[in-house]
Amino acid sequence: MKPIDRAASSAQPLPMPLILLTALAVHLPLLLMKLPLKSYDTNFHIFFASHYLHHWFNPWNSKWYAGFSQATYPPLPQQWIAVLSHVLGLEMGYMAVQMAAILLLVVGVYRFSLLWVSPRAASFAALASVFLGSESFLVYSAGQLATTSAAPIYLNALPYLFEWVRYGRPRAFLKAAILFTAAAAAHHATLLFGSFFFAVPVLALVVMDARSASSEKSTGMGAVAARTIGIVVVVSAAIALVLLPFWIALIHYPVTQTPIPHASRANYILSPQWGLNYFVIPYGALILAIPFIIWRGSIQPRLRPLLLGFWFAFLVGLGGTTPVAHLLLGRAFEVITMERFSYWATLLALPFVGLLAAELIARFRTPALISLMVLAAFTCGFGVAWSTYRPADAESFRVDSAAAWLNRDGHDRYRYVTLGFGNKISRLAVLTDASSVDGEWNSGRLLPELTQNGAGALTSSKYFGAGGMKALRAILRHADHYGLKWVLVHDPSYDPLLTFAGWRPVDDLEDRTIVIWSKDGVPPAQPIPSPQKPPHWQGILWGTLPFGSSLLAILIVLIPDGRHDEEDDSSGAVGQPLVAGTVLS
Amino acid sequence: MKRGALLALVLAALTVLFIAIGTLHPNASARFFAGGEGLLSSASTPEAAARKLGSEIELRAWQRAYNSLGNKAQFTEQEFFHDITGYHESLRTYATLESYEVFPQHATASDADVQLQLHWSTVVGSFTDTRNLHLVRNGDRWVVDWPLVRSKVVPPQVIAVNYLRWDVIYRGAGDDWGIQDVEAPHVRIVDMHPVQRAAGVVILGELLNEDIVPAYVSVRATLQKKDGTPIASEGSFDKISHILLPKQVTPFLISFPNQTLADVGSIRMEPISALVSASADPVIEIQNQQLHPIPDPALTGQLENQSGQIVNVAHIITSFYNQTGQVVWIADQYTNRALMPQTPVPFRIPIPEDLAHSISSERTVVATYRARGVE
Amino acid sequence: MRIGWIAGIASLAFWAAGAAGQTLQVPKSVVAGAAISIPSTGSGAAEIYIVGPAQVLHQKVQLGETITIPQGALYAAGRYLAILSGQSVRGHWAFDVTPSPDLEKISFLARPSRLPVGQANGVSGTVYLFDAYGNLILNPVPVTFQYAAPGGPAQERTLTTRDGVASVEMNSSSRQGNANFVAHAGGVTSTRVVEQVPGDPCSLKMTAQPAGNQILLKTDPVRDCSGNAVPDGTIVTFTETQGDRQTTVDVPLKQGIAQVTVPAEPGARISVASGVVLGNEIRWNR
Amino acid sequence: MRLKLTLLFMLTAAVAGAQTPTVQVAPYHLEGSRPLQQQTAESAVRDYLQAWQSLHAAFLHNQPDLLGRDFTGTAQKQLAHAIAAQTALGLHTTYNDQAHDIQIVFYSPDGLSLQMLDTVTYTQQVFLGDQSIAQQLMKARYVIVLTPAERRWQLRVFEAQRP
Repeated sequence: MKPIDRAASSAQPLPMPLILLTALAVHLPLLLMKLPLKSYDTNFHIFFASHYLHHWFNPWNSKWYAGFSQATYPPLPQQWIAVLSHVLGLEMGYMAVQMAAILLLVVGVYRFSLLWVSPRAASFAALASVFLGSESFLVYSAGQLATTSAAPIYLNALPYLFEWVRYGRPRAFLKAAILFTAAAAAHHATLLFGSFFFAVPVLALVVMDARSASSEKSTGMGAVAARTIGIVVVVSAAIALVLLPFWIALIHYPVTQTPIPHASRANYILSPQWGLNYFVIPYGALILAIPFIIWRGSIQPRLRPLLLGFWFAFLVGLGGTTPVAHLLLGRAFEVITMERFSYWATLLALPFVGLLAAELIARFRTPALISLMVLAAFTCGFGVAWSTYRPADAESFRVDSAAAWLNRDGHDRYRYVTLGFGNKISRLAVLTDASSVDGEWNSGRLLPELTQNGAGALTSSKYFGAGGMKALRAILRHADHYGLKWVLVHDPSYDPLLTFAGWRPVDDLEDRTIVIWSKDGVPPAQPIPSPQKPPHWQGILWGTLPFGSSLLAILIVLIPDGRHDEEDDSSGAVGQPLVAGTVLS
Repeated sequence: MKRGALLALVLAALTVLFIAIGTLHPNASARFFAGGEGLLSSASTPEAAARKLGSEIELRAWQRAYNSLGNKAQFTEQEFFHDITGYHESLRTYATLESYEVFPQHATASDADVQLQLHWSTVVGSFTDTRNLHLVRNGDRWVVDWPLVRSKVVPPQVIAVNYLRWDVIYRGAGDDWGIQDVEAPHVRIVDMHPVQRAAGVVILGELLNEDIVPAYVSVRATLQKKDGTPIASEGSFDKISHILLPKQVTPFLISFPNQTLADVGSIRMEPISALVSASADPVIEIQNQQLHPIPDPALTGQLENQSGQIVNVAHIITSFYNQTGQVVWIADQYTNRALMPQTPVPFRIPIPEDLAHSISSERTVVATYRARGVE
Repeated sequence: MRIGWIAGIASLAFWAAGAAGQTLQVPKSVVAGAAISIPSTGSGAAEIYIVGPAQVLHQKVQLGETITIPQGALYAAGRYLAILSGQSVRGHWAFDVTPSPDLEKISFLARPSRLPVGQANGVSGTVYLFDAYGNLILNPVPVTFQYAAPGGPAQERTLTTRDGVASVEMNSSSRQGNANFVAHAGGVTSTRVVEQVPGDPCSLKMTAQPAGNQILLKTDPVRDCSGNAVPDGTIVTFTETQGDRQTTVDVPLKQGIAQVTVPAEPGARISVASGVVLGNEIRWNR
Repeated sequence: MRLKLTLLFMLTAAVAGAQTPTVQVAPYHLEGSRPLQQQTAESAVRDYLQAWQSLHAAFLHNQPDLLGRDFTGTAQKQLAHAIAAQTALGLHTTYNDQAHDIQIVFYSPDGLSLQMLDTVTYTQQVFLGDQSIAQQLMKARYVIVLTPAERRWQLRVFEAQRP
């Protein structure tokens, strides 16, 4: 073994507390500043949480789409926000859950990386996760709390999966199953796609590890297959039960929307502005490591499964830049968004990054350390600051006065819709009791006027071209049916439509930047009967099992891993001689 | 080691290959966000040049579009921009280009004529802007000469506006029973005629404001079965002129998609009126109204704004009558350019072919919209 | 469930018997807002509930003494149950609260608030009489209606309410202006202002003069059939027809006349109308 | 004798409570200039009878907002005030209407008010907590004034007197 590797493998890993403190140092101030409130989806999650706060066992929410079921979205992070909001309030409750997810990611990346690389490299990978561009992008620009909280839970489950399938330890089976279930309760898409990008490489690693191990420690392929099938069956059953109302809603009301354009499906070369937004910012300096990842992952057999997992996630994450995403996902390509695949790709790349960092520092000492820290800082910095350069909403304005207006003089006896509010409709929905026919959760809506036209939220109708305007006109035409009397307008370009459709301005707020239009003769809003309204028993299930799975996950993970662990660390890497290639040519 | 290196090369090559395929043959989403054209489009033929100009307009890449024009010396980029998006705030200002079509008209080796149809989507509906482009060959590329439509300059003048304006002091939110009140304006449906069309039942009618105060009006209709149970309820939405001055009449059209007149026993009409602040200005003269027969039946004419204020959007609604004076159809059109004072703006309202022969006269009204903050 | 029934019947029986020795002499009916005295027999502390859809009261009482409900406590007219409830005593008695005869408020609905001149029975007045507590006074009460309008004699009618309501219809006079419509009963007066507005234009006449390459159209002062000037802002529609082409314009009256210029078309026919009233027609031969 | 009557009354009340009331509407002969359309009369009577159901639910569950649809003006204020008072006392009351004898006696020329007289037979039962403290079969002559709202008639005056 060459001197470099001996040094690299024998040096101590960074202490986990140091890495967690680094995460706190970087992200705690940003979260205390409530930076995510400027993101796309944060207020959406806070809105769902505010419903759970008041109706824990009733997922039917009448504030959007004249009534929709929140059982169409896995509830775990939002339920935790609701619980913490009793002490911290909704917004700080959100920040607390996000902080926990960031810390959990550090642990998850470390434990997942141990499967592939040395503890020291794994610790560098965990440190890198603090500065990951895609993590900062999803936390501070996209506000995708579900994705950023499901991934850490999932990563923490994978080592137990390895341990169960490789060594057949029942305790590992139990931990893996519960953690996978909790991950699904946080975000079902992470589990569905994560199985392909994360779990398959881990299982491949088990097969490779089993074959190359000495005779007494090897495991027959039959046992590997049986254990794999076993845990897949158990986890599938658990997820089916824990998210039963979700699957029932999905089966009865499959998402049959007309596809809505999303920039993450653009070609990042033909549309460079989206390439910057969905590739350069999320990957950041990691782009420089891609050649190393491909080379080292190829020449080192043990890392090949991880490399292939990264490669597929990388290609799908490129959206419309390659035909791969469209081929693999089919019709789903037009429904889901691609930035989460880039996120998963960067997580899969972290073990390689840790390995590269360890070898560079071992070889070049301080210069390497300084360069790596500068690259990490810029990557994290741009990810965090991106919401300033490309804000979710071109304008920042307050909706509190609009909510106060709706809450007084019986205005909330009627329904309302906003125009030009962007994603502030979530915050408005938190602050008012009035019901709207609009919303930001396209998969949960059933109003025919919205589902038949390829448009997102009505408040941004004009950005969806003719389809968007058709949806808006259809809803305004049926205003009487929905008791839709108020239109809160922040974008005067819609005024001609309202004028000719029979609305009249009746009030204005925020120095005339918000004008409230009203229509005469609209009867008070009545509940719109919907077959999607979940029965009471589903509400009970929804309020107990998902949250319960997370409590169970916390308890289970606290149980020590048992006697076997001292003999052979679950990461087979330590014993494995590292084939030193030329680190950086 | 060799197998690893091979794997690395294969993965790298595949990555580059996929990116190349995805960029040269972008899928629908990629094309949508890239402005509808891949890198392949070039101005090698008249149609390709016109299509390239269309996609640059769609992307609102005004400088790139202007720089590609052959006759750009005759006008500035600002004039080119305003010719497309309107010189004053109008429906064009916020319109988005939904799609465009290119129709070759005539071509020789050195020049060609192509018709470019730009289909715009606005908040009140769509409109098509047709431009007949003349193209000239310049080496291996074709260059477009843009047919600029200049806006007529209104001579500087002072126009006295002293028409009436009404303002209303509304009752408070308290109980209104048995106290002094000013009730809603008295309006009356003077004509109502349900017809069966392919798309469903349509109710045609006219509403008079017989009061001495301006009225906000709309009409709601409920189709009822023979036993009185309601079948469907719809409103006039934007197929009516909502503000009526005293003694003014508006047509209204209420459509009931997918309904059949045979199922209808009775129709309950609900005219809704409310007191509103209104101004008796602007006065719009509808000149040179002419009915055109088949094969392309339509009503044409031009609007002239007789007041001193700019009208940002005008909505033209026409009642078509048969020989006996009964209303047989109602159609409408929005002007996509602002109405400047004393500047005629043409309009054209298509008429359904199956009704064209039965139409003998018409009556047109105009509703107007002036942008917020313009007093 | 069966045990619950039996227990219920048993306690009922006991209750009915226990009440025989202790009782209240509740009056058949009382006037709204008046103080009420209810003699009672028996002894010991108890509670009295007075329950009706319009009001609910409660008071602790000492049996054997006269129970007094203070003035103004029970004011809503209607049917009530007086319920006595105590340790070993319970009973209930039905009684009525009738409206106070003193008229306090008139709800006077005068419609419409605007009507054209010269309308027979054009104005309707409906009054509902209430006492100080908002109870409808059901006894017959004489009500006098007076309608004084410009250009016409004052009209006066006296009617008697039935079940608290009376209604009348008056004619609008021939001249536009504000009319005072008064309802008077039991020392209480309520006045409404009714605006008499001009009727449809009567004779609509226009003139046409050349104005460059245009025609200046101008109406005479527009008046209704009673000579009232039709209000400014009323729409007058000019229509110029030349062959199969037509020009129309809706012009609001300004200081009583409508004026507009239209393109000069030789041989054109020009007509004028306002609402459902047609004016004269001019053939332009210049 | 009173005991038997009360027992009989309880049974009938329990049974009757589940049934819809018998309704008689006398033919109306109105003097006013405005003719009362048959459809208008039917909707006014229907809305009035539904008002009794809302009244029953509101007083049973002590929920004044259940009155919002059917009552307005003085009547709504009085009834809501009564519900608040009985809630504070720990009472709740049921008004089970069994029979209506309705007569429309007035329809204003402007169509904005309509008066009915209704001789109602109903059971009033008062509960203190869960215990019934009084139950009485009542007969009253109600004077009702209805005024039109957006989609239905609402009761503005709802005053009882001895039949």
